[in-house]
Amino acid sequence: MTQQYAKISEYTPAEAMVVYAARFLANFDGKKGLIGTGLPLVATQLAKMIYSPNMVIFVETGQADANPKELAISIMDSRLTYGSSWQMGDPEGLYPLSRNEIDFGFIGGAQIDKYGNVNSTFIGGDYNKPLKRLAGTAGAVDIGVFAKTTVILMAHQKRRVCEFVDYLTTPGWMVKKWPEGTLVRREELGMRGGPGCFISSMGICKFDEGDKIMYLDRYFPGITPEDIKANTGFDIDVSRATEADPILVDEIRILREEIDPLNIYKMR
Amino acid sequence: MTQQYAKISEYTPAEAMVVYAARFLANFDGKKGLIGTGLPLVATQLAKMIYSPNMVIFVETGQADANPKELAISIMDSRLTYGSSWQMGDPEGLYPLSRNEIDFGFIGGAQIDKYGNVNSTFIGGDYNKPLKRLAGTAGAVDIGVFAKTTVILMAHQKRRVCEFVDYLTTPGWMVKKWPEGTLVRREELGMRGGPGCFISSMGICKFDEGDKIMYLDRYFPGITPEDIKANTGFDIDVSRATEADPILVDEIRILREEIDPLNIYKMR
Amino acid sequence: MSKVVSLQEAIQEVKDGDTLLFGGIVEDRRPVAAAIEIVRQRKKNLVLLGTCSQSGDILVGGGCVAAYRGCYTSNGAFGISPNIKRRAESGTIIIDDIGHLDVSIGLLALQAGVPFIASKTCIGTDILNPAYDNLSKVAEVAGNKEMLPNKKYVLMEDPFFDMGTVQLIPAIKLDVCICHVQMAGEEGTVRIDGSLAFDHYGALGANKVIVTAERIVPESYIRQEPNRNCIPCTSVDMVVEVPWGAHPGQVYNYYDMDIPFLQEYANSCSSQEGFDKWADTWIFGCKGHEDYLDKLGASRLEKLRALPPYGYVPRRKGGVK
Amino acid sequence: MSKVVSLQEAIQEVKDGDTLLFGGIVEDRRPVAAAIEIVRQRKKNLVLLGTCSQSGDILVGGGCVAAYRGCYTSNGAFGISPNIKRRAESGTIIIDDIGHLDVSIGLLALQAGVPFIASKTCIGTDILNPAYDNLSKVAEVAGNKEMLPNKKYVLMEDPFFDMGTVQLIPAIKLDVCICHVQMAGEEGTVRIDGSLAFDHYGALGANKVIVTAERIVPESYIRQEPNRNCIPCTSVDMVVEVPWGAHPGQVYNYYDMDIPFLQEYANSCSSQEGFDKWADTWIFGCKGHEDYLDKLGASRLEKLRALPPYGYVPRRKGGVK
Repeated sequence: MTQQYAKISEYTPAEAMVVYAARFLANFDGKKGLIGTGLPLVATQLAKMIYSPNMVIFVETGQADANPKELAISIMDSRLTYGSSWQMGDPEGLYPLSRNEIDFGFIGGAQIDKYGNVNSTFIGGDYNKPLKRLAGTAGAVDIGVFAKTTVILMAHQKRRVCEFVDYLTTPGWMVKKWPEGTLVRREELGMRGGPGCFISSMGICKFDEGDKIMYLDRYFPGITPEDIKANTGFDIDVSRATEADPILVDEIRILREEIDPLNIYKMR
Repeated sequence: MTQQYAKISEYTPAEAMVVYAARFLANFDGKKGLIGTGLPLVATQLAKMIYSPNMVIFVETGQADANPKELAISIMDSRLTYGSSWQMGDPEGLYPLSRNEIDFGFIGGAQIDKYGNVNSTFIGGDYNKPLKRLAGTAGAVDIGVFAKTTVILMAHQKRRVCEFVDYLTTPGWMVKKWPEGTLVRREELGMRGGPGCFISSMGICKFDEGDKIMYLDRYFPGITPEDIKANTGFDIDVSRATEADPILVDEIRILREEIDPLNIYKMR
Repeated sequence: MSKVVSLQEAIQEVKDGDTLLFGGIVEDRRPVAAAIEIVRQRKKNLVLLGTCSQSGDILVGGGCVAAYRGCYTSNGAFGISPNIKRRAESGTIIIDDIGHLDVSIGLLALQAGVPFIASKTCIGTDILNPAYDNLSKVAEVAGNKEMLPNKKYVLMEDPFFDMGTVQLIPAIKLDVCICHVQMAGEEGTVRIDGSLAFDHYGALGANKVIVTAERIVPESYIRQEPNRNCIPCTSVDMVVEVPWGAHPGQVYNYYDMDIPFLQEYANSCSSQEGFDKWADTWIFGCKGHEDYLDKLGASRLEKLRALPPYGYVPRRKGGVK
Repeated sequence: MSKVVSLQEAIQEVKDGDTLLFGGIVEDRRPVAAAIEIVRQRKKNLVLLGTCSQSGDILVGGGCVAAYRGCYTSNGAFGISPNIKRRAESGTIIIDDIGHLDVSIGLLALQAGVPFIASKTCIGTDILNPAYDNLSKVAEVAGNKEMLPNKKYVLMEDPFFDMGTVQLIPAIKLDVCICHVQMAGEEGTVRIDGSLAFDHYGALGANKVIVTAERIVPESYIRQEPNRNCIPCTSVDMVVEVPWGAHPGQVYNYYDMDIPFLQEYANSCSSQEGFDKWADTWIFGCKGHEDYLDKLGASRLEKLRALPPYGYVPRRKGGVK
């Protein structure tokens, strides 16, 4: 790869999000990740190719150390089987989480709140008659409970990055203690892990060590902290933010030509 | 097979026990049985050959519908794998029991009491310093708990067929309710099944419909009910007993020539 | 003993109100032909377990499903499953969301013959929210009430390893499990390639198991390697040969997805009229599965055939474009 | 990344006081060569889990085992495992009996990462007798106390299906799992033929996993059929090539039992002196496994080689007589 930077007009926000996510995964080279469906599959495929070749990929439909030669279309795509060490089913794909073996989980979602709780179940209206019904938990609840850290990928929009999720699918730092539903810190329920990083279409957010509230860590080239404030549903702290290193021409080229040549994931 | 009878001197008590057991298994043609280690394997092999060809054999090391071409030496013998429908491990071999799929379990043991409880753990002395340490539960406890009926095979000796077992490994009709250890009928603990038949080296015992106490149903040719009373550790009811049909020359021939030509099970 | 029957005969054994699990997941190894036959036979009030993606969504569109308990209502890259989405948003289907490990552990309990298993699976989340607990509504519509537990979950302190509060997860019981697989012996022994999804749990514990297979082979052949088999014949009640039985989804080593068909389904079914029109063409407009295949056409199917050793159609070697 | 090491190196990772599960069962696919190396390295105070048959009994005879928790102390047709029998009858080993489903379910909990599972497994039996509960004694000798649960079991009423009193069975945790298998890739992917025993559960949950294999093959080769593999490389720490590593037991598709050797072991080991003499010949009298094989002799081993397609030596075609 050459170090030539791409112009902002040469890629889409979705592509930026995926490229920065792939870069972030360099932190997990040699580590074990459980990868959720959607854009996380794309970013992982890109990362494995250029930034973290020794990342060990688990998928919730039961592949261990998956090495897909080409991008999977979904979470049970045949492409995930060929070249893997072991192919069982969904339960065996998830047990590495409950056995506390998974270093990082990587998920998408429809809504994230300032505590890093993620919603992929429904938005608006009532549970029994939602405005917008979503995919449901899939492995997102399990990743959020058991992975040592969780990376979240989602478009940055005001209604998506909010004060508190409409439905708490994936537990973040402040969760609900039942039967009352009292908000408590996750440690209080004996849960380890927690969200480490939220990579959006505008920047990278992390969570304060103390109060566990989301803050802006990096904003992407062409985006200002003010843009992000305007597109966030709560008063996000942007005081610690710096600009992210620009995207490389080669990153976009590989993403378009090698990873998703058919634009299956509609990133462009 | 011809209907020619064998003389009593032409077979051993162990062979008689196995032949009568094989005949009894004719009741389970087309049914699902979980077969324990030792002589039950031998009787099952004989039964499958002549009396119940459609018996479906499960083994606790994970074979479904096993069709061994020759007698297995133990419960995980390679001979059980070849020709079976499915080969997994011990857990999968036992789950058909806990799923309540098994029509009959077939076990040996070292001691049986008048309620059909079986001991295969230790005899005499103390649990922590027994006179005689045995094999432990293997699947015998699981068969006794979950099979719809249990068939037990054991040499008939006074110390083996007793008032109450030294250690209750396989639950019969009167079992222990914990934490106190009170003797209760098995139904009281929500357990189905129970011992159906005890085939010994001298005769066949069943359990009274009412009080669930063992009584003599058949005595083998050459054995009298009095012999059996003398070799039983409690006052067994022999009033309902009749003599069993004699053993056939062909049964012994097949057992010796086809089933265990090398006398691995030391039946002769 | 041969268990081979026709698809029509097999599906006649599915009763109104049954709790039902389909094998496979998303658009992989889904028993789509079986789902289409269920709609064709106009079954009612089914309780769908596990996930609602390709095959399940057809049932929902066809009006066969009264309730759904599971963890995933999406057709993957092709969007939220359109029929259940529409029914959910109009409040005309009962949904009881549980987690993916919940489904796994519930079916594990079924397979192992145990009543419940403890885990921290959904601690802290709205899965445990009593306000969203629709289990009793699901039980109301189920034909066989014994299939559903008395409670959705119970919280207790772990007495063994000081793990704090854990959730007791009850077994997921099934009247019927329908799996589509690569190969079955005529007595019912099943061999699966690729992800087993939940098939190897569900089929072992369901009261009735229907297997549709790309190929039915002599039982003696499939028994040459018992270690390679995934469901024992002793757990299977009926076997049906249904080539391309998961179309438009994929079947590892046999064929890849029919992407235009999946996209057309996603686009058509955002309205009930759209689904009904789709159904007129692909369900009621076909006498049976052979008709469906002829309508698709042999040349279209040939392009989907998987390439060894990959088990799918590599993008750079023709096929889906 | 290659995980291939020597047998000596691998066994050095077993620590005194470890809780240990051997793969295989009775005399089939037991890691006997590994057990012999453990005795040779004079490990102490091990806690043996699961069963104590061929490989476990050698450890007991060699003085390596302080406690045993499991369901089977027999060498099958060759009689009660002689060393543990003698130690039990002299009160010099701690035994905590549990059931076969208890072991299965305890290891299932380990594999699934859950703390406990409910079942009626041992209801009514002396397995639940508090007077025979030796769990705390086992925990006393274990090096890593966290491997053992606080209690042997808990009784409670089933809240979900009205099954009455059920027994909560805690996970069986393992410091080490040692499996002997037919084939492993150099990165640790394992393929097993014949019964998986508990290997596929134990190896997935143990803190340290050592695999001895008849053959180590290129990882790329064993990955050509992921559905045929039984333990993923991600769960394996060390791989050792040990041909005939389960002798005198059998390995499906590789070799059958060495019956005279098994009978000789059974006869020799009724006394400690007898075991010590046996150990002088077969453990301390050999520098390592290759020496052991040479002492057995190639022609003896050749007679044990399994015949395709059966996977064993049929009695009527030569071999064991």
